[in-house]
Amino acid sequence: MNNPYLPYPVRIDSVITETEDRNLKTFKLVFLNAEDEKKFAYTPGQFGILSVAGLGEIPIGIATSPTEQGFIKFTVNKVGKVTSHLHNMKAGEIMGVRGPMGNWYPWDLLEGKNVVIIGGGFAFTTLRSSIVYMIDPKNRSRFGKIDVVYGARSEGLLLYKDELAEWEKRSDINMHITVDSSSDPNWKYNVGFVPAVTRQKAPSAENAYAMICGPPIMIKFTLPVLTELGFPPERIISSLEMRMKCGIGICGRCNIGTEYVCKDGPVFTLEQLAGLPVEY
Amino acid sequence: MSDWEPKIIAFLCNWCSYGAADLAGVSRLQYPPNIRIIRVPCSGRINPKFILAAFRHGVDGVWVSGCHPGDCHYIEGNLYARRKFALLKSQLEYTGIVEPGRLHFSWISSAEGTIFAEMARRVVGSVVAAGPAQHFIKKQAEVA
Amino acid sequence: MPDIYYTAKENFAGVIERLMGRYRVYAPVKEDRCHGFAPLRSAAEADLGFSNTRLSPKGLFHPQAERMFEYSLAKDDPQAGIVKEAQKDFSPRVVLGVRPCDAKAFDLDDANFNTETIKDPWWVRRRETTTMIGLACDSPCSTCFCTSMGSGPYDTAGLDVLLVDAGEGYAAEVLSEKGKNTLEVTSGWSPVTSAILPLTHKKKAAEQSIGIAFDPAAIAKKPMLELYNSPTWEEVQFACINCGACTFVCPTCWCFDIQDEVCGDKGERLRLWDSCMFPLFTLHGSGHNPRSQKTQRVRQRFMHKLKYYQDKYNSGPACVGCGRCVQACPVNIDIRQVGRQMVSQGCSCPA
Amino acid sequence: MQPCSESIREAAKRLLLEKRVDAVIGFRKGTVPFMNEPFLARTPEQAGQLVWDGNCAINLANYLPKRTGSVAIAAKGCDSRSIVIHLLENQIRREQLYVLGIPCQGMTDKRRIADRLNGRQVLQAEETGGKVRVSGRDFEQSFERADLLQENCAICTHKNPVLYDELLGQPVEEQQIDRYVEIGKIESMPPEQRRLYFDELVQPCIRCYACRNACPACYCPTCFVDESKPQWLGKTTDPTDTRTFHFLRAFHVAGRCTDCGSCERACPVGIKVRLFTMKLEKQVKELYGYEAGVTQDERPPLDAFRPDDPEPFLG
Repeated sequence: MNNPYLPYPVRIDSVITETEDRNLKTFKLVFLNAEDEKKFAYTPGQFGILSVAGLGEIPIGIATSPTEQGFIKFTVNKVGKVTSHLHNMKAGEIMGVRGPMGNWYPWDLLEGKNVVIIGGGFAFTTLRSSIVYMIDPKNRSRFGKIDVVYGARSEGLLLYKDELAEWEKRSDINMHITVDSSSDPNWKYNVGFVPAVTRQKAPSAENAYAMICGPPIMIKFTLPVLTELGFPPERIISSLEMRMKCGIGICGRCNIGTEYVCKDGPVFTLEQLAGLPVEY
Repeated sequence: MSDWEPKIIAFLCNWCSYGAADLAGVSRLQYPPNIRIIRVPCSGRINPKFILAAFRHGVDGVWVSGCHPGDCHYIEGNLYARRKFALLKSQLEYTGIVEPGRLHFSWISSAEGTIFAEMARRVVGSVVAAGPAQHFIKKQAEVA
Repeated sequence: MPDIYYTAKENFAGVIERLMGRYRVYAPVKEDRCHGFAPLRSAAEADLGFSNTRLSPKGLFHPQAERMFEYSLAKDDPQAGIVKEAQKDFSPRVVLGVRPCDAKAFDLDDANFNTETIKDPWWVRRRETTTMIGLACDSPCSTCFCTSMGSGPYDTAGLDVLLVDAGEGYAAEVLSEKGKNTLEVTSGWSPVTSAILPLTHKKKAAEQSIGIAFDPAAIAKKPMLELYNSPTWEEVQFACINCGACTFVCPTCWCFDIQDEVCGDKGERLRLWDSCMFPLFTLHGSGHNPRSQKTQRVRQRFMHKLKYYQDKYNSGPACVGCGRCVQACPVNIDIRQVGRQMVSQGCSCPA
Repeated sequence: MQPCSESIREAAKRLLLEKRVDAVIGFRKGTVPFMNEPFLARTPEQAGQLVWDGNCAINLANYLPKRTGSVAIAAKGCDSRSIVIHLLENQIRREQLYVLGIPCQGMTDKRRIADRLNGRQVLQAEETGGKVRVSGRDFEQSFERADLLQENCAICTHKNPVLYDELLGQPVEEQQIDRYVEIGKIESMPPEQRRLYFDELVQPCIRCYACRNACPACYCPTCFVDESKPQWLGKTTDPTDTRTFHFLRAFHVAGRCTDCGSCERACPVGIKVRLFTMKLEKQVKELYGYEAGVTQDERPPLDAFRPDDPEPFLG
């Protein structure tokens, strides 16, 4: 019997420190057994459970896109026991990963639609996966206009800076990078909170879906902006976080009403959330 | 069993007993090498959890030493600690978690290198007499 | 072959012994003040004269602590850090003397552990390799309310065989192929050709001695958010001290935690019972806790059992009416009372 | 004891009507024999549900920490002592509180009754005078109330509240008694036997933390059990972990425990957890002459010292 709790062994291929506060690192993982990579076939929006023997497991969004082959990446914020240990691990060390877990962004519905991506802080990981997926030459024609509003407190806290710069240069994706404030006179992008920048850039709601991921306070103030812009609740998509253990809808802790965030989520539309208790 | 050497954790306060250990060292005083020192800011810093953690991890003895009452660097840290130690030792022995002879306390000032070495010998001797600890070591959990 | 067999009580020890020759046999054993399921070392240890066990038999399938995996952390071990399956004994076993309410709980828990897409390997293996021999209940406790929860003192759900105390002996109703095979290897049973009328009376008498607690179907009909936002939770939660007694004694509470433990250079991944009553259950790494308040946790427990489960699986509640939580709660929070409050909520008349 | 229910209801109604307090903490009638449910009456109507009898053992002071607003609380001797501890530890302010003191004759222990009945189910119980009458499907039996007391109640030396704004009922006579007979028995065992005794004592523990949570003195925002960096003990029912838990739980309430017995009463598997706390109580009394919660003028013993404190741990 296939054991859904058993992690696939992976080797840390590289570790990149993403932010100037050194609290976010991206781990590039390579499967020890090639067949495990096939079993780990995922879709942007899903998450994996990272396993560190001796410490425990943590659920983390998959930052890579399935269009990138040979490795998977996870960007991990240092908060607790497992993540603190993980931050001290080095390339070459062995750990584990389980998954892919949960549902994904509704790519079938997004086909032929404009996509507005709104992200804040370190919740940008599965959005990065989605952007890479959509702008892949094989996929780009399936989607309409792509707008990205991505903000962080400061320049140094933005994730994936090299890629952001590259996307800025492309014509098939509209980037709106913003920081809460900047003391850098050479800062060439936006300054201001994500909700304000969203309102200012006013991406059209016509034929569009919005995907929003970020700290609760950002989501709270951005949702009214999206409504103003004309996005109905069924076209606003968000991804939730929850404390998780099993990741497969068995251990019982991540429910919101009848729904398990790990299995029935983490991706929900605003319309779905409206029918559930506000307990997240 | 003949080559068994006891493992002993000593929690020494930074200002007195750690200084005494230092003095014993520079004075080339001899005492058995079974003691692993953990320096704490004050004997008042000792939490019962530390002592239980040491025994859970398999040490054979624990020794806590601080400044003489009245000489605490923080004025009264060891005076509070004193009450804690009195209850802790009796309770550990009452519940059978620690057998007599495994847990030791002392007050040693930084000038008392000789007393430190002497106490170290006494602690080691007493733990040797108690034998290897067996009952409160966290082993692989007994689970299904 | 008929479906009902009979053996005299004086032969029953022999039956157990023959079972023990083929299976690992678990049965209620008298502990200090109460009964608990334990592996039998001798037939005489089994004591079927119990009202119910203090802990439900769920631990036999979902142990309070279970070794899921093990691994080496030795520096020179090339396999270090690779998590591997732990060896377990899945040889066939019999659980003897399960009360019908507890047996039904396994059916309910299957909805969680054994689904189309995801199967919990340990739960499923144990369910497959275990024959459940139930014992009908003739003297229900004052806290029992199985009949309100779609079960009953003679319910056969989740069982392979149901034993009924027939005075001088036991009648055994065979309910599955597995049950049939198990009885066959024990011998000592003689087929009963006609229905035993007194047993039907006993069944009725047992059922009638249990009062109606509340109607879970009425809860199923109410909108989830109306129940969730009900002011009743404020009153229900006051007494709760947020211990895990109710959840740990409950046969249908399956929630678990996963923890790593290290001993020297060996480690293991364990899964252990957890409780939605504990604040830590939902605490995020960031410090945020979606159920930081006692009211939220108390509501979660009752809503999960009586509402969410019904909605999610389109079935009855995740409660079998064994009454253990009523007995174990230090502050007398009574699920029957809470159920009634949930039913009457929104209605102008007091329940 | 029946009249006391009346006097609590009356006092509660009055306090709520006068808006002297926002709510009253007491008990309401339980759904099963020998159990009452702690209850918060917010309106004079709800105050009508309040009861007082021999099943009000759970320490209500447990519901005080972090409370806002003003509240009246029914308090027996032990509850009132725990309130004193809360006041000393700034868990609640005196001006928030209105204490309805209740002289207490001890609470009944449902386990002791069960022991006497050999598994027969009590469906109804009634207390009259010094007797408890129980009845089930096919039996009726009467017991002396004094024989059914919780163990902590049987050796209680503070039956009367030490602090109150209003005393409901007449003070009862306090007993002069050696509280530590059972502890003495354990102390006299050889160390090895003592270890085995405690191993066996906590063996049935299921780590539900009912003992901790029923305790008014246990209110740490993060319990040592839940600490993860470092993690002090494992979470299984492994014997070493279980013993660590019970040891540290008891130690955390050293000098603050009023022996209200809530921990032992709450334990769903019947562990006599008071055997841990009682020893500490005995030590505190012997070494520092302190009894928890009896006076507001003295800090709890581990938050105080004297220059000449004894040092029995040396040597």
